[in-house]
Amino acid sequence: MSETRELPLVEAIQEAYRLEMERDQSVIMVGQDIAGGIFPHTKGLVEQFGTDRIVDTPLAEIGMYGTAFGAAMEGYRPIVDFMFAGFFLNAASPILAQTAQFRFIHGSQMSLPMVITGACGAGMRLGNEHAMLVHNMIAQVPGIKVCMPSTPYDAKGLMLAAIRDPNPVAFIWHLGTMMDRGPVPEGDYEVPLGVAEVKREGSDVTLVANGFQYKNAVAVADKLAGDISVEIVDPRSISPLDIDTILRSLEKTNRLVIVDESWDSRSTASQIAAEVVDVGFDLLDAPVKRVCIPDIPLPGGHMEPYVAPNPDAIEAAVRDVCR
Amino acid sequence: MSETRELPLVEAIQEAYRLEMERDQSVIMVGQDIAGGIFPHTKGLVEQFGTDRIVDTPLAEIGMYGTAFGAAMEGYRPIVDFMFAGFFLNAASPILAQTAQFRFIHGSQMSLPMVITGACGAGMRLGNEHAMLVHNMIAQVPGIKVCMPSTPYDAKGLMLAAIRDPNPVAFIWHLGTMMDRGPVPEGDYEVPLGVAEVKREGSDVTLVANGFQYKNAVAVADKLAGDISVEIVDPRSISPLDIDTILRSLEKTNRLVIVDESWDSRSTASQIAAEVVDVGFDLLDAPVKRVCIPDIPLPGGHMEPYVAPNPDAIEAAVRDVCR
Amino acid sequence: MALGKKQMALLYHNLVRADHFDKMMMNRIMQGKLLGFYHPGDGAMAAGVGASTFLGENDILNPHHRAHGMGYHVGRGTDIGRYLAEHTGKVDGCCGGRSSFHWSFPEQKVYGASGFIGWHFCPVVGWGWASKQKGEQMVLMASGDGSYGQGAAHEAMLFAMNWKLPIVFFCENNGMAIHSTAADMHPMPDISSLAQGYGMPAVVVDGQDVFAVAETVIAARKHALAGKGPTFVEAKTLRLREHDVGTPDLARAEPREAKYLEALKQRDPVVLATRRVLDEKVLTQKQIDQIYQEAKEEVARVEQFADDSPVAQPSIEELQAGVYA
Amino acid sequence: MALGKKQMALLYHNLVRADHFDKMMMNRIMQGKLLGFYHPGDGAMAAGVGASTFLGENDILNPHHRAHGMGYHVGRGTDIGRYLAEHTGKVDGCCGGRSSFHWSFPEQKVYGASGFIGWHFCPVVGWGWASKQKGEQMVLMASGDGSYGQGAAHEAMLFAMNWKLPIVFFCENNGMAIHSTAADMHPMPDISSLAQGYGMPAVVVDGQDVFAVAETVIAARKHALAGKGPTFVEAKTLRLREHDVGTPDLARAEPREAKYLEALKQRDPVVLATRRVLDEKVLTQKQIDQIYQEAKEEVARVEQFADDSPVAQPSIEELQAGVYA
Ligand SMILES: Cc1ncc(C[n+]2csc(CCOP(=O)(O)OP(=O)(O)O)c2C)c(N)n1
Ligand SMILES: Cc1ncc(C[n+]2csc(CCOP(=O)(O)OP(=O)(O)O)c2C)c(N)n1
Ligand SMILES: [Mg+2]
Ligand SMILES: [Mg+2]
Repeated sequence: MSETRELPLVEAIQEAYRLEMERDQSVIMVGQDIAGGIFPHTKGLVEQFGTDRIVDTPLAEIGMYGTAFGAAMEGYRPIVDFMFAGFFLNAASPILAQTAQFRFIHGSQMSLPMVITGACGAGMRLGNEHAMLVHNMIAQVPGIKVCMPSTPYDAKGLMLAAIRDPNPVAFIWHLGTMMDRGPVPEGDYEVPLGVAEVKREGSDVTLVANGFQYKNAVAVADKLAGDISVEIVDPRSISPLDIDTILRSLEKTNRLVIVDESWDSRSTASQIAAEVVDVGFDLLDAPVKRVCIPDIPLPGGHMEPYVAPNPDAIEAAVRDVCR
Repeated sequence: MSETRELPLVEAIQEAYRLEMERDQSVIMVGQDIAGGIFPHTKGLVEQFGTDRIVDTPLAEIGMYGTAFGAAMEGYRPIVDFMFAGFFLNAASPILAQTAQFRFIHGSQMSLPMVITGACGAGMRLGNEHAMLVHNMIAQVPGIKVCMPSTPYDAKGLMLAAIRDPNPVAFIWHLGTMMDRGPVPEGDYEVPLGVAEVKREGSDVTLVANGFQYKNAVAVADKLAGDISVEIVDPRSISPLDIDTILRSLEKTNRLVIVDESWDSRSTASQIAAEVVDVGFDLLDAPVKRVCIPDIPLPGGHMEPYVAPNPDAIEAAVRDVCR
Repeated sequence: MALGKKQMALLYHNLVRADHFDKMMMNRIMQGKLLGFYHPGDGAMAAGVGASTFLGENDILNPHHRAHGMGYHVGRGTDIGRYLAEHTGKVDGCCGGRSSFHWSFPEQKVYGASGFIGWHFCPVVGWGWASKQKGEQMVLMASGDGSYGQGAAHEAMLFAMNWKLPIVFFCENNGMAIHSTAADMHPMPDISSLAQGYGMPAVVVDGQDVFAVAETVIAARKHALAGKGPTFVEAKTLRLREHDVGTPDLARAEPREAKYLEALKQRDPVVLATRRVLDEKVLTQKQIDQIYQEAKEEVARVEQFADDSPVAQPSIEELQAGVYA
Repeated sequence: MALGKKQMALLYHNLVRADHFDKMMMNRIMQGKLLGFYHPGDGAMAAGVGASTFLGENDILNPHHRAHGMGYHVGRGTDIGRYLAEHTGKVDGCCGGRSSFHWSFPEQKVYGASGFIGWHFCPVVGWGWASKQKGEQMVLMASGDGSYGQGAAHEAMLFAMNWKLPIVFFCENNGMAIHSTAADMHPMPDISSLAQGYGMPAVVVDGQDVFAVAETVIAARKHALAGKGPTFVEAKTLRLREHDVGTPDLARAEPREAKYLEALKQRDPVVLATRRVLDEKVLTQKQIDQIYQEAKEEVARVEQFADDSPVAQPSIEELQAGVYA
């Protein structure tokens, strides 16, 4: 790890690709129109690595995913890019049924080192299918790790960790963070999977948030500073989930609000709340609040700003538990 | 509603099909090998209703589902049977992305009256894919209702309600309940969707359980009777979830254990716990315990009895919160 | 069967209208007056018009996403004002302003849209099944060449041929899918070769010729209504511009050649159709001028309607009430 | 290219062994000495043996689910004792007793199984892609006629032909899928007609003739290794018994006709092969008797191994440790 510059998150992801593809010849990328590039994370890669390693496929998510899935069994380390993460649903069966169980059900003989990636998130007014937050759909199933970066630093470090992990890892990134700039060291470093980070210390309430919502959490913490002292925990990975870091924070604050840009129902927010009311029951001085997308398909039009979690909703929840 | 006899659950389901197909010519069934019958719920239907209404399809879940999905737009009320419920994953995209959002995203003009059904559950030693519990995968997504019966009575009544509901309803049934016998009235009746039932009154602890696990809950309640008084709430529907009935029970017991034959992660058990620790925080005198499948692919072999929720695990959790 | 002059005039009229609507949409997205994205149909508006203008009222129509279905909307007569209102997030939008870009005209059997390419290969089976049961209706399902990569396309074609469903698989083959070229996506020169696997009749037609497309679809529709099953109609067309406005116009990772694009422009379907209606004396120049004038006015009315409609921002409670019937 | 006598003898030997293993599995499921289900291969064991016996060590092999792949396991030489131990939930099972019925011999490039029919159409693309990159290896992917209903089959064939991947799509067409007949599932007499849609070479071979199957696959493999791309090999076979032991043997909702089944029995591949090896003096009756004797002993050894292995009931913690590498 050497120099640190400011980079947009999407370039931090690309830097991880380049670093690891240079270092490890078995790393390949598979996707649709990744050579030309849909989002800038793949721009220019084909010039450096050629079409044997930057593999464009026909418009067919099962075949596309299969290129990666089968190659992983043959010793490659594929990164498979679904463009918009919601399109993973076209390959839900091989991902959620086959990939997730593959190692375990076959006696833990094989490992499948793969990264499954795609962009999503409210804010571009494209409607439910393009915005669709899929992290919790994948995290429901054991056998695939899931992470979502909040900062360019984490994006590069998590991506490096994801590519090197011997397991399938879903790396989901939020379109609303794509152009966020932040410090990114030039060299090699990993942000470990399965480890949350206290991104801001505080004493009155623990606020859990990641991805685009991390920015909203910071805005709310800034606004409330002086009044309410907010500790922000970024889970970074949501599966496996680092509940211990959250519990440690709760020991200090005894109050918990979880922001999860996802339908509320069976979300990471609900999972955290459930685990806390089991193993952390005595730590709680107030109800645990979840700030999520209400259980409606995410509308496009002009409705995202108030349907998706937003600073007002987060502030209200924080004030509520700190009454 | 007239005579009540004892019927196995699978015949209660079939009775609902027959009743409603006789009453409403727009009801059709679509599936693979349903004319010959894989499970007895479809046996003999083709003789009565013919191949225009009992529609066998090639081995292709998207086309099969599409037969129902498209027909629903054209005024039919299809029941689409996935045989083993996990096979729904082959049509996850049209179900979870398209069907779930269809009404809402198109301005609530249309309704899609469909029943999506399939069998699942631990106990047959077929391994992860055949046993796969999919109710929480579907319930994560708003726009499709989800129910799972525990008794033959509920099976018939919920199925009748599901067929008549103007929305897509997933009716998931557990193979371990298939041959359970119980009283089933002969005539027409509905068990309303979205309404839980207190199936056994008690005062010390609320035990939530459905499907096959309802039987385990009863066994534990029986065993503990005299020592601990267990109130059993059967959610019947898990989406929409009737949290009010659970909260009302908690007002009495102040203790909660939730059994959900599903991976723990982002389960209905977690969702109930999360909702309770938000809106029912003051009702809780003890940690909320979840009894689920640990987050491992469900193994076949000889491992189901101790990996899936079982009376010992339930009893331990109940005793734990009642200490 | 050759088209009559009235039919040709109607096709021409619809083509000019569709072309105007496409240009309106392009202008608006560039001016920031449209939500989401726009996939221009410029130079390729004939196929949709030809395919949809002579469908029956009961036929189910699934427009292609390119040009956001403008050719098909015009052919079917759906309310483009309400579609534009939708595309601008207004209360008069055909989806209540919730969708950004979907159409939904169920009373006219245009059942909705999706951002998942190839989504329609699933319900088309049921549309076809129901149509066969009811009789006297069929399905025109349009999509692009890229969409035939999807496995669901296979299931749809298999079921359609197995059950002899009244479906026309209408493919606008423009030889591109975003940056992918025909050669990247399909091993055979014609995408309709796929039909051979099922013994399904296939026809290749010049998609730049609105009249030829209409004739082909009329014949395929007749075949379908006669109980003879599906037809694959491949309309060879082109893509003049980038995939969607603002995305670079690449073939794989290289910009598409200016010379090549220039050649494509020579096949403009409006120019071709104008020549033909004048040559065959279907319309006079004066009538054509009139058609252009009316199209311009229609576009202005449609824009006015959408722009006058208030922004749709219903409450969360109102939205929740819309999830279940 | 005609097979040599040694090759024919090996095929015959493998066929007899595979047939014995199939009968052993059938007996065991009826005796309650097998977990889950068993899909008998009785009368249809030649195709798998013929397809797999002459593959190279580096070739990737995906066995068909019928007969739980016994013909392929024998051809590849995977450890059937460990597979039976798996099928009985024992610690020596090839999946640690976790799967009930999956195989997994990754060191022999038999990468695992699934209860989802057609699951392999997804990874086969990557198996083929990797094989092409590496050279000198190919993929033999077996499955049934029913599995070709899956959309994923289309994506696999499309990618394979587009990229000229070294894959043999080997289809055991027994004309049935549970209770569905060929006519219910496919509009054409040959399932390999599907290959035409991609311009993929297709061969139909008598699946009851172990020698013919082997010759066909050897040729298709050579074609693949020469960089010429995939081949669809359709082995016409039959299903003598019910889909899986215990399920009624129906065609749609009617029992299959006894007379029809009786006729099928005349095509028993072991009988056919025996006649041929005797006629062509590949083996003597004495050698054949010897092969039968050895097969019986091998089955006994395999059963002994599996039965001696302890039941696998690892703790939850041990299982949890097996989810992630
Ligand atoms: C399931 C899915 N995969 C990928 C995309 C991204 N995408 C949008 S349009 C498109 C190309 C479509 O090509 P084609 O069907 O030929 O239509 P055209 O745009 O050329 O008219 C792609 C790949 C998508 N929207 N949905
Ligand atoms: C995705 C999926 N759908 C349905 C089934 C149920 N099923 C098991 S075997 C089978 C028939 C398979 O037919 P085919 O591929 O022809 O092989 P065969 O059994 O005839 O050898 C079916 C429908 C399944 N296991 N997986
Ligand atoms: Mg195209
Ligand atoms: Mg078969």
